[in-house]
Amino acid sequence: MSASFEKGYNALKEQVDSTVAAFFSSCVHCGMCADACLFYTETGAPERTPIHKTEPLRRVWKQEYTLLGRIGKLFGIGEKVTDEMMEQWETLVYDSCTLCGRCTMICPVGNDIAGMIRKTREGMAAAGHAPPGLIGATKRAITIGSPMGVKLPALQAQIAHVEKDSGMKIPLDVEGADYMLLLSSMEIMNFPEFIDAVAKIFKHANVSWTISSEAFEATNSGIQIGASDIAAELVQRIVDAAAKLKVKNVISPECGHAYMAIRWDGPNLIGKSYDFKVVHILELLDDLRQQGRLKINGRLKERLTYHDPCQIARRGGVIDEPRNLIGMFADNFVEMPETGKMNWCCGAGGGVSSNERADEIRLQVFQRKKDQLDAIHVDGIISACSNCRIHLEDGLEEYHMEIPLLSLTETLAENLEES
Amino acid sequence: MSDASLPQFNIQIGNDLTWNVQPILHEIRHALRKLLETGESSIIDLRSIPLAPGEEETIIDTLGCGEVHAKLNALGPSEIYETRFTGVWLITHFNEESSIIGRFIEITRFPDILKSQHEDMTIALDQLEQELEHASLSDQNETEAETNT
Amino acid sequence: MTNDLSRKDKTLGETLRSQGISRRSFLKFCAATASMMALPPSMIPTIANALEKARRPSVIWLSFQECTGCTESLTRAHTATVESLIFDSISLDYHHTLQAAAGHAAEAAREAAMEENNGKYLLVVDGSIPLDNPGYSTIAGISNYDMLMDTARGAAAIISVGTCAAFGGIPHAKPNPTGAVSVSDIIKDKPIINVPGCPPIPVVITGVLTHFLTFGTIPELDNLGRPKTFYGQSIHDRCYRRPFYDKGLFAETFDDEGARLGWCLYKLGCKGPTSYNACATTKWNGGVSFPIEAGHPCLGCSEPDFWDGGGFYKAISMPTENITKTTIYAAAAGVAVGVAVGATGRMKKASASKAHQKVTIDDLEK
Amino acid sequence: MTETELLTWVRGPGFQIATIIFVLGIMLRLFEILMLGRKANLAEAKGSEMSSGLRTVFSRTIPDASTFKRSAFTVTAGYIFHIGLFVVIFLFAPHILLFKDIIGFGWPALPSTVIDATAVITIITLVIVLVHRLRDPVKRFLSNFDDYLGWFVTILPLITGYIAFHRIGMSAPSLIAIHILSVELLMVVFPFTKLMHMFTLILARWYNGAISGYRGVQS
Repeated sequence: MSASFEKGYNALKEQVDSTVAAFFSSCVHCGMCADACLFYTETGAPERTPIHKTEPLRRVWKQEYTLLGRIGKLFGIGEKVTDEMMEQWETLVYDSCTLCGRCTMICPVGNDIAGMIRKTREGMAAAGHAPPGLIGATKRAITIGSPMGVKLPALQAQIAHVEKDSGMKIPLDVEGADYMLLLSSMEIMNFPEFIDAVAKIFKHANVSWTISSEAFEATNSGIQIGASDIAAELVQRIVDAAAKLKVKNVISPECGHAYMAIRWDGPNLIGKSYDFKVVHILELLDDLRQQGRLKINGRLKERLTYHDPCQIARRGGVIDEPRNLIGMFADNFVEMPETGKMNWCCGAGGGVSSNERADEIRLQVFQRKKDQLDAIHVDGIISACSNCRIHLEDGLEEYHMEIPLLSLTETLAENLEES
Repeated sequence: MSDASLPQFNIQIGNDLTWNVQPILHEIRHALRKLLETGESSIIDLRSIPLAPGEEETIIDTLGCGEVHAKLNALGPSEIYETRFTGVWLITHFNEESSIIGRFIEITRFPDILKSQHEDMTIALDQLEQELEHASLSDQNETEAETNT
Repeated sequence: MTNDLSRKDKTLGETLRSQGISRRSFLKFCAATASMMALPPSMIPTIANALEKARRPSVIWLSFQECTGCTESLTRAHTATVESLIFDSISLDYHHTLQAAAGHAAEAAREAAMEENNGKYLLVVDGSIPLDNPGYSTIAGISNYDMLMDTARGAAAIISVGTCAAFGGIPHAKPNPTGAVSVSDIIKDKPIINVPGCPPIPVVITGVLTHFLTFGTIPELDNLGRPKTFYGQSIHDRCYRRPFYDKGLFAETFDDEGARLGWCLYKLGCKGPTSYNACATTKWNGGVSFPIEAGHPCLGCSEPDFWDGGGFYKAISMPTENITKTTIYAAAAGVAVGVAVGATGRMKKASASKAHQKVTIDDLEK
Repeated sequence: MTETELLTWVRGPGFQIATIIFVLGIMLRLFEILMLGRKANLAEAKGSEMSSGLRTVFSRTIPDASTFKRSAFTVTAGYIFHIGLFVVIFLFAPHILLFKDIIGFGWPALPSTVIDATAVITIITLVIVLVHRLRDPVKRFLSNFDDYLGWFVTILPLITGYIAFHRIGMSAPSLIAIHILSVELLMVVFPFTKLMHMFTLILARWYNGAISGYRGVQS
């Protein structure tokens, strides 16, 4: 078996529903989504206008699901989707879109353009027009268990390291724990401090938790590439592990699309509601704050801002929680000019960071973030997504800016009262 | 049928509907200035302009009455008078049944129709001469008769 | 309307003078005539000059499928003095309602006038001509069609008086049982002046006659063959109630406050905006009033097929048929077709799901 | 065909045909969309779909400050011609009569001089909008036949209406007939072009609001 145009076309046919039909019927080509997309504003290339990226899906809708289009198709009239056309769209759909959803937020007729691009990727992936980088990551996620190739021994080594440094016990495969923590490969490989921070906070707040050795990976390449079958398999691993450990809650870590995958897409991918709850680490922390279970020791004087990861804030619904938490320890917090649900993407989400081909453009469009940061002059940027964090660091370096990047969870842990 | 049983209609007149009164008055003003400056006369046919009920009266009331008032009797009566604005004349022609057959505002030193007409004067002269001839003849006859007695 | 040859050779000026009419009276007559013909007062000297020299033309008046309303209108022309002068200055040689002669004598008069003035007489027609069956309307056993064709042949020009002669009028209204047509439908080789109206304003009829008499030419006509001097502007444009239209003040019924206050009658079906006639300025009954001034919407009687315009009391912007029903049925049909088409779309989607082959990591590349 | 016959035709059978295609087409398109349905969301909701959807239907009319700044022309011109169209179509006395005839009730009209001025502003704005569409790189790139057809059939009734109102060039019955005919063209084309956004944007905005609202974000 292999990818084929027919499979891709069929996938696009599957993706059309009443929302897609309503969206395409409503688009008046006003071009406002271009102004909301950093891939357009920073490059000025009209073909990067968000709605244009959905063209393969639009053509399928028009030719298969509208009376006029169907009649036209009978007579061979109308724009067809071809394999060549899909190939042409590959860089638009994958390299020039982070699925950040800012276009969705401003479209005057209310089109969920990001959602439509996500659906378009289903067809692209099935037709074999996904970027090689993403295909590789997806293969690793399935075969190895992590898109970055992190295996259990690597995690065990990091845990041992943390345990040795902090003297705390990291609970692995503890049955009946309240919370099961997921981690992103990046946290395991680049930011093991995160594990330390979580352990410290949970100890401080007396939270019963564990990590599963069978499903610790939170990221989901299937979501990014647009292969629901693969995404479902990755979600199922977590669902199975949660069932095995009989946990009540699963924690999505500081990663944007992981939250989207496990919290919002997961049940729909596996076609079944969960027996457990999914919370983002920030939601849980804010919950603990509300319960008075977090005691802060001292406050930070630095001028700090918060970068909203798109999938957590705009697409995920976690907007107030990080601000509540930052308010606990920061004296001098400033918002970026456009923030919360209107924040600008860092430029590397939605699989763009796994796609080496897009390295140049993701750094080019970072200009958008730079402009936002230039407007507020901060001493530190807090975020809650390790992918954002890595790319922000890359971008700052590229543009010769020196602003430290902080993880919200880690910063909070550092400022906890010693117990 | 008594008046009370009829629906009461209150057709609006006066300022609310005078969409042609002011323009006509201004037209008269311009015509009067032209008369003063170039000596050229103008005529406005009031019946060629759409007027609401009462508008014609408003115009006539505004113009008022001046010093000269003349009556003509030619194919029915005609009323010609100078308004209180010297040089602006109102000419109303009636037919023999006393209905108006034409109404004009003439801006002129003296309306043409009042002037004695050449053709009429020719006839008048003829007639006068004839009558005088006739009179002198009869005078002669009378004298002769007197002489004869 | 005597027909003595001695008068026929005189000019109008000579005729008037011989009747002892003064020059001043003549000037007054010319002023009234100019006003009647809706010509600017500056034209009075020209009219005087032309009328002075005008000779009496012979006029033949044919009445076909008509109600005599046009003749009634004409004989009630208010400017009695002027009319009598005009009629004194034409030679109405045939008009079966007005002439004293009847039967064979009348037809003989017509034939004599045609022969004597061949190529010069003026033909006036009121009423439409039935083409279905000539028997629908005949005069002295002659079908309207034959009489018209015969009389038109030697005419200098034809004046179609009334909407029936000009556009077919009420006999032409649906379903047009007699196959009625207008004069211009069957006569193509003569100048035709249409003077529509049901009836036309009397001074408009005399105005057109006077124009012909005065200038010996046909007045400037619009695309429907109507003299522009009288039919050049719509009732709406010259209506004294127009300011109410512009302000959006309308009578909604015939006895509401708006009707009492004399507001615009558009909503009551007034056809003023699409009707061209002189009613709003010339008015009727000696300039006393006209339908809108009397509180009734214009019917548009000077326009072709005004009977079939979808109802006298339906505003121009309203559809002529019941659209509510159409809308409901179309909506119901739309829902049905939409559901049907949507259902096939749904089936297509379901079969696409069925045809779905699971995408594994081996299926990401070709 | 005389001009009165033409006027009677466009007011009668012509309007019937146009109404049938217009209403049938709109219902067809709406149900064609709705029948496709969408899957129930199995994830645990964080907010209400309904209230967020309804709010977005209205709130999307007003852009946020930064979006307005970025797309100032599109938004401003869009506002002007949409409001202009609304005023001209729905607040002109003769038009209200048409609606009253169909739905049984009317509403107060604006003075025709106001309508006249609004029509002029709307026509000018639509012309500027077209020029902008032809010159702006994004709009020019995105635009297809549908966009230009939609523009054309929208401005046409405005122009013919303006000409009919002022009786320029032809007699009133012809001008009014042409105006009504141009509206009928608009009605016939409406359901099968972008113009459908007038109705589908309610669905689209609701879906948008619902998708976001379910996740606890007010879009």
